[in-house]
Amino acid sequence: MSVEIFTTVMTLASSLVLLAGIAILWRRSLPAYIHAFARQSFFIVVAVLVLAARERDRELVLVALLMFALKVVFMPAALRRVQRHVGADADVRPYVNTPVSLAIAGILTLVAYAVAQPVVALSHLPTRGGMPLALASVFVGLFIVASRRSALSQIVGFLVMENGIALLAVLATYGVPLIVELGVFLDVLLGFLVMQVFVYRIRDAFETTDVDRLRSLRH
Amino acid sequence: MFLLLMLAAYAAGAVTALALPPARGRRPAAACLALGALAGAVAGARVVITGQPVGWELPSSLPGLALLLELDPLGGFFLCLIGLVVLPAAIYAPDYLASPAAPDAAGGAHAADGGRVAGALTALFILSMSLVVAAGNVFTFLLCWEGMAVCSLLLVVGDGATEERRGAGRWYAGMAHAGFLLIAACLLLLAARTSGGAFADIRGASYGLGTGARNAMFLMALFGFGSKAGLVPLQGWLPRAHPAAPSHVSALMSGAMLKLGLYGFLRVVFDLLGGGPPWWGGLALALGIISALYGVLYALLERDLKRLLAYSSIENLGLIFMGAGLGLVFHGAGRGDLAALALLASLFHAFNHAAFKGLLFMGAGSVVRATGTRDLEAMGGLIKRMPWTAACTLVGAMAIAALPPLNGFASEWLLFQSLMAGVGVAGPLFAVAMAMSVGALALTGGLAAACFVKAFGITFLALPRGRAAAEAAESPRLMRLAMLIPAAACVLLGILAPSFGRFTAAALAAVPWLDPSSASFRLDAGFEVRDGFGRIAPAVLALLLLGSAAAAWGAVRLLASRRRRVGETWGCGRIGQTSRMEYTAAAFAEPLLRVFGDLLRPTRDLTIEFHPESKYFVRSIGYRTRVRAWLEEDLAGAIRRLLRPLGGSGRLIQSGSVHLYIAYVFAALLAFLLLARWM
Amino acid sequence: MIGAGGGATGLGAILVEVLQGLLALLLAPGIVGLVRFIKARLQGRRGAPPWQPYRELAKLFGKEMVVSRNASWIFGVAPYVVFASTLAVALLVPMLAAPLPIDRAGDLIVVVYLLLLGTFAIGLAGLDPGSAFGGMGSSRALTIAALAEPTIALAVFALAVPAGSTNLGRIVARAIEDPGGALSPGHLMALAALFIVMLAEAGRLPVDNPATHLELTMIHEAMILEYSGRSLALLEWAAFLKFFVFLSLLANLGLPWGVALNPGASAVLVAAAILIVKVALLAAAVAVLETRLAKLRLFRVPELLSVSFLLALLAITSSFLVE
Amino acid sequence: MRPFYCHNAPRSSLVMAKLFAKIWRTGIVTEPLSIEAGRTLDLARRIEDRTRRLLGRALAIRQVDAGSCNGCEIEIAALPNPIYDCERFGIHFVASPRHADLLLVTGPVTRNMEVPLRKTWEATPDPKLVVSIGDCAHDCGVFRGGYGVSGPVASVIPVDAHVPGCPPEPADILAGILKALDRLPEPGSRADSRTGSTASRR
Repeated sequence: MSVEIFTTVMTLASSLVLLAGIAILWRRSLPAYIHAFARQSFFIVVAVLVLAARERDRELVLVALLMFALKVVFMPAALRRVQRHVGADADVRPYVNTPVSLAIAGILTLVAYAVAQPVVALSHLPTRGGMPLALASVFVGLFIVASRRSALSQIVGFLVMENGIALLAVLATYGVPLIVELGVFLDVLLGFLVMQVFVYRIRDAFETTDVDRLRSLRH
Repeated sequence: MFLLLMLAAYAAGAVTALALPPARGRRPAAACLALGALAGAVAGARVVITGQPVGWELPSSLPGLALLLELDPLGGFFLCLIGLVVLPAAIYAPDYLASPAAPDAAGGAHAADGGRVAGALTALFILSMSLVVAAGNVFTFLLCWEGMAVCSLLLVVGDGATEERRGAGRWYAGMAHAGFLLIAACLLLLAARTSGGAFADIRGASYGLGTGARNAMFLMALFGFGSKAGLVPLQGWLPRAHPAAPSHVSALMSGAMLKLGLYGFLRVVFDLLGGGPPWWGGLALALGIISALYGVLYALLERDLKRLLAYSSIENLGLIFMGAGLGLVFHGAGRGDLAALALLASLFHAFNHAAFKGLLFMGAGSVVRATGTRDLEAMGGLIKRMPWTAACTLVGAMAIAALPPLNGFASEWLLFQSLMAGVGVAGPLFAVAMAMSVGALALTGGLAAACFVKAFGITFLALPRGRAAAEAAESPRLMRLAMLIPAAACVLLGILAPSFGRFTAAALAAVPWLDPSSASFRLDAGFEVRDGFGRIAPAVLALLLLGSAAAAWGAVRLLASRRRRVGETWGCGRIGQTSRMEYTAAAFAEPLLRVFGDLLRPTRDLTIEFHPESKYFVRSIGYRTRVRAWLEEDLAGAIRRLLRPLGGSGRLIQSGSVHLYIAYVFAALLAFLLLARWM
Repeated sequence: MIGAGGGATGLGAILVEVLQGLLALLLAPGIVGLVRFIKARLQGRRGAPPWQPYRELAKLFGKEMVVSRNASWIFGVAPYVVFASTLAVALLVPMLAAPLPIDRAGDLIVVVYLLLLGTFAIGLAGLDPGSAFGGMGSSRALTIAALAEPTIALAVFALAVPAGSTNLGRIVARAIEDPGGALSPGHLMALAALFIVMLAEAGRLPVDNPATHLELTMIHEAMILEYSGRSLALLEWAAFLKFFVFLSLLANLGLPWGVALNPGASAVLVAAAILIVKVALLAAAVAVLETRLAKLRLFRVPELLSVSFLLALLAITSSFLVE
Repeated sequence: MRPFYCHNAPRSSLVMAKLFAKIWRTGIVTEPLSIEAGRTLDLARRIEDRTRRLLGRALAIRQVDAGSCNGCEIEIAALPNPIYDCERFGIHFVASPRHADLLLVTGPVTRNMEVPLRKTWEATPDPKLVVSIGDCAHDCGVFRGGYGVSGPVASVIPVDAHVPGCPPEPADILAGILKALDRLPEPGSRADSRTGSTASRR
C-alpha cells in the first residue's frame, strides 16, 4: 500500500468517524444514536485494521477484534437493552435545536483544527491528517453530553468522546501497546456498566431519564 | 468644461424650482437637473478614461477654508454613478410630484408652498453630492458632506406632518450627525498635519502617523462613513428615512448617497491613509457580511414596499463593504493585485446597485402613486394595470437578485471570485473564514431572490388585494421613460459587464498603491480572474439563454398543439376566486421566518373568534406576526438612555436668549484664540 | 491553460455542444423514467416502462393549454425561462468533453445562479394566477433554494480551490488527472453535500415527493398546479433536465473517467456511452435511496440542509487545514 | 423480531438489508388483468381516434368524488397499489385537473358538488374523457330522489364511459378505462405473460 493511499484511507476513516458522531446531532431517537455509535466504532475498527495491515502488527489486529466485540457488538446491544427497559420516555429533546447543534459541531471542528495544528505540524506520521478529526469527535462527544437531556444519550455522548480518544491514540502512536489498550477497554467497560446502573437508578427514582430532574436534588 | 456646466445646471435647477410657480417650474427645473446629470456623467467619465484629474479652486484668505475641487478618476467614477441616478430621478420627479395621490411626496403639490422649497432642496442635495466626490480638500469635503446631509434630512422630514416623518427625521439626524462628527474628527486630524488640508498634501503626510492614531482614524472613518452607508449597527435610520422621503428622493438617497459612504471610506482609508493592517479589512468585511445578512432577512419579512427596499439597501451596501474590506485585507497582506480585484467587485456592485435600487425605488414610487399605499398586503394584480412599471421593476428585481445575465450577477460573481482568491493569502484558518464568507454571500443571494420574488409577486401578480390596487392606473409617460433608463442600464451593464469592468478598473487607478497593470483580472470579451481561476462571458451567456429560449419557443410553435383556452384559476372547484385566497407577503416569508426564528424573535398573535353557541364553529381567525427590528430598537434605546442625562445638562445652557447665544460664540472664539496662542 | 488551447475550435466545437445538448434533452426523461421504473420494481409493481415520460411529454405537447384569466404574461413566459436556463446549464456542465467549447462562458457559479433564475421565474409564475397552492409552492421552493445556496457555494469552493478554477472543465479535468484527489475526504464530502442539495433542488425525496398528489405536502408540484398542455410539458421537461444535469455533474465529478479530454469524434462518442452508464447507475442509486426514505417534514428540511452545509464545511476544512 | 417499520426498531443497515431481502423475496405481485374484467363497461359515446392516440399510452386521471359513499373511492385507491398497478399501463393520478386527461367521477352528484364538478370539467384541457364509476354515478343508486342529490353525472357533464358496480372492483375500473381507450391487453399478450412469469418468482 503506497503512503498516499494509506494517508487518504486513514483520513477518510477519521472523517467517517467524525461524521458518525455528528450524525447523532441530526438523528432524533435513541436507537438511532446507538446505531450511529456502533457505526462510529466500526469505522475505528476499520482504521485499526488498515493500520495493522500496513504495519504487519498482530497485536493491532487483536486490538481491533477486541474493539469490535466490545464497541460494535456488546455495548450497542447493552445500550439497546437499557433503552428498551427504560422505554419510550427517554425522549431525546436536546437543549439546542438541530441546525444550531450542527453549526456548533462545525465550529468545534474548526476549533479542533486550530488546536491540533501545532501537533500536526510537528508530526511526520502519514496519519496526521486524521488527528484534528479525531479531536473534533472528542469535542462532538462532549457537546452531546452537554446538550442532551436523557442520561442514556449522555452515555452515548461519553462513548463517542471515548471513541475519539481511541482514534487519536491510534493515529498518534500507531497503536499503543496491547496491555495499555486492554486497560483502557476495561476502564471504559467499567465506566459504561456503572453508568448503566446509574441510568436504572435515576429511572427508578424519577421515572424518567431526563437528567434535568436531578436539579430537584439541590435542596 | 463639463464639470462647470454641471454645477451651473444644478444651480440653475435650484433657482428655477424656487423662482417659478411649481406647476410651471417643475419641468424646467427637472430639465436643468437632467442636463447637469449628463454633464456630470460626461465629466466623470472623461476623468476616468483619460486618467487626468481636473481641478478648480476658489481661493480664500483663510488657510484651509478654500473651496478646492479636484476630480480624480475615483471621484469621476462616483460622479458617473450619481449621474446615472440623477438623470432618471430628474425625469421622474415632475409628474410624480404633480400627482395628488402620492402620499409620500413631501413637497408635492399639496405642500404649503407647492413644493418650491423641496424642489430647490433636491437640486441642492444633488449639487452637494456631486461636490462631495469632487472635493479636493477637507474643508470642501466636510462642507458638502454636511450640505448633503442637511438637504436630505429636510427632504425626509418634509412638512413634518406625520409622526413617521418626524421619527425618521430624528433617526436620520442623529445618525447623520454622529457620523459627521466622526468623519470630521478623522479628517481634521488628518488635515492638522498639513497647511491647507488638501487631499494631495494629506496623502504624503499620513504615512508619518503613529499606529495608534492611524487605527483610531480608521475606526472613525469606518463608523463615520459606515453610518452613511447603513452598515450594521448604524443602519437604523435607513428603513425609516427611505420610506418617508418622496420616492425620487429615496432613489437618490439609496442609489447615490449611500454610495458616498463607500466613496468616503475608500478616499480616506485607501487613498489618504494608504491602507493598513489586515484587521482593518477584516473588520470591514465582518461588518459587511453582518449587514448583508441582516438587511436581506429583514427585507424578506417586510410588508412595507419602501422599507423592504431600504433593508435591501443595507444588504447591498453590506456586499459592497465586503468587497472594500477584502481589498483592505489583501492590501494588508501585500497582495495589491488581489486587492484590485476585490475593489473592482466593490465598485462594480456599487454602480449596479445605483442602477437597480434607483429603478426599484422609482417603481415603488409609481406603485405608491397609483395605489396610495406602501403596504404589500393591499397590492396585487398591478402588472395588468401598470405593465410598464411592472416590466421595469421586474428587470430591477431580477438584477438585484443577481440573476444572470443582468448586472447584479456580474458584480456578485466578482465578489465570489475575490473571496475565493483569499484562500492562499493568509493561512488556512483565514481560508476557512473566506469559505464561510462565501457561504454567507450565497445565502444572501438566495434570500435576496426569495425576497424579490415576494416583493414583485405580491405587488404585481395575482388579484388586487384592495380597491386602490384594483383601480390603479399606469404612470405618465415621463415617469415610464425615467424607469426605462436604469432598466436598460441593468441589462447593458450585465451583458457588457467586461467593458464596464475596464471602466471601473480605470477608476481604481486613483488609489496610488493599486497597480492596475498587475491586477489579477483580465477583461476582454469576458471576465477572467487570476489566470483562469474563473472565467465568464456574460454576453455569451445572454446569447445562450436567448438562443435556448428561442429554440424552445420555435420548436413548441412548430410541433406542439397551439390550442389555448382561458379559464378560471383552479381552486378545487370553489365558487369564486377572491384576493383573500391568495398567499400574502407574510405567508410567503413565513417558512424563512421560522427557520431564522431564533435570530428574528417574531411575536405571533393568534386570535380565534368562536361562534357564540358552539366552540366547534369558528367565526374568524386572525393571525398576526410581528418582527421587531430588535437590534435597531434596543441599540437606540440604550443610546437614548445613555444620552438623556447628558441632554438634560445640555438644556442648562439652552436659554432661548439670542444675546446669550452670541455671547457663547464670542466665548468660544476667545477660547480658540487663546488655545491657538498657547499651544 | 486548458480551455484556452485545449478546446476544440470551429465546427467541431459546435458539434460537441449540440450533441451534448441533444443528448441531455433526449436522455433526461428516460433517466427519470428509469428511476420510476426501478422504484416500481422495488415496490413490487410492474411499473411503467422507462420510456413512459417521453409518452407523457408527447401527450402534453399535443394537448390544449388552459390559462387562468387572472394570470399575466409572466405565467406564459416562465416555462420558457425555466427551460432555457436549465438547457443553458446543460450546455455548460461538461458531460462529454472537458473543457467544453463554451467553458469560458460560464463557471460553476454561473450554473448555480442560472438554476436560481429558473427558480425565480417559476416562483413568480406560482404566484401569478392567485391560487393559494401556487403561492405556497413558490414560498417553499424559494425557502429551500435560498437555504441550499450556502451549501452549493461551499461545495463549489471545496471543488474549485484544489482544481485551481471555478470553471467546470478544469475541475473535471483535474479529477481525471488526479484520481487520488478525487478520493480525498474533502472531495468526497463536497460531493456528498452536493448530492443532498441535488435532492433538495431537484425536488426528490426526502425533501419533496415527486409523486405526491396531496397539495399540502407539495413544493414543485404546487407551483405548476396551474399549468397545462405545452407549458406543463416544458416545465416537466426542464425538471427532468435539471435532474439529469445534476446526476451527470455528480457522476463526472465523482467518477470522472470517460470524459473526453480531447474532443475527437470517437472519444466523444465513447464519453457519451460511458456517461449514460454512469448516470443510469446514479439514477438506480437514487431509486434505491428513495425506496428506503420517507419524506421529511417541511421544517426538518432546513436541518437536512444544515447537515449538507456542515458536510461542505468539513470538506473545506479537510482540504485546506490538513497540511 | 420487530418488523422494519416498527417505530422503536433501530434503522440499522441490518434492518435495511432485511427490507431489501424482503423486497427480493416478495418479487412482483402485480396481477395480470383478468379476462372477465372490463366486460361490464358501457361506452356512452364513441371516443375519437385522435384522442385515443394521444391519451392511449399516457393517461393522467383526476378523481372527483361528486358525493359518493366512498365505497368506490376505496376501490379506486387500490388502482396504484402493487396488485393492480395502473402505472404499468401509463396511467397515473394527478393533483390538478389542469394536468389531467380523464376525470374519474364517482357518486350521485350532490347539489354542493354540481358546480365544482362542472368547474373541474372546465378546468381540464382538451382532449379529455370522463368515466363515471359505480352505479350511483349512473342512476344515483340508493340515493335517488334524495333532497341533496342533483342527479347522475351525465346530467352535469358529458360522460364518455361508465363502469357499473356497487362498488366495481379495481380490476373492472382499470379494464373499463383501458377499454374505453381501446387498449385492453388481449389475454396471453406480451404484457400479460411477462407479468405472470415475474410473479411466479414468489
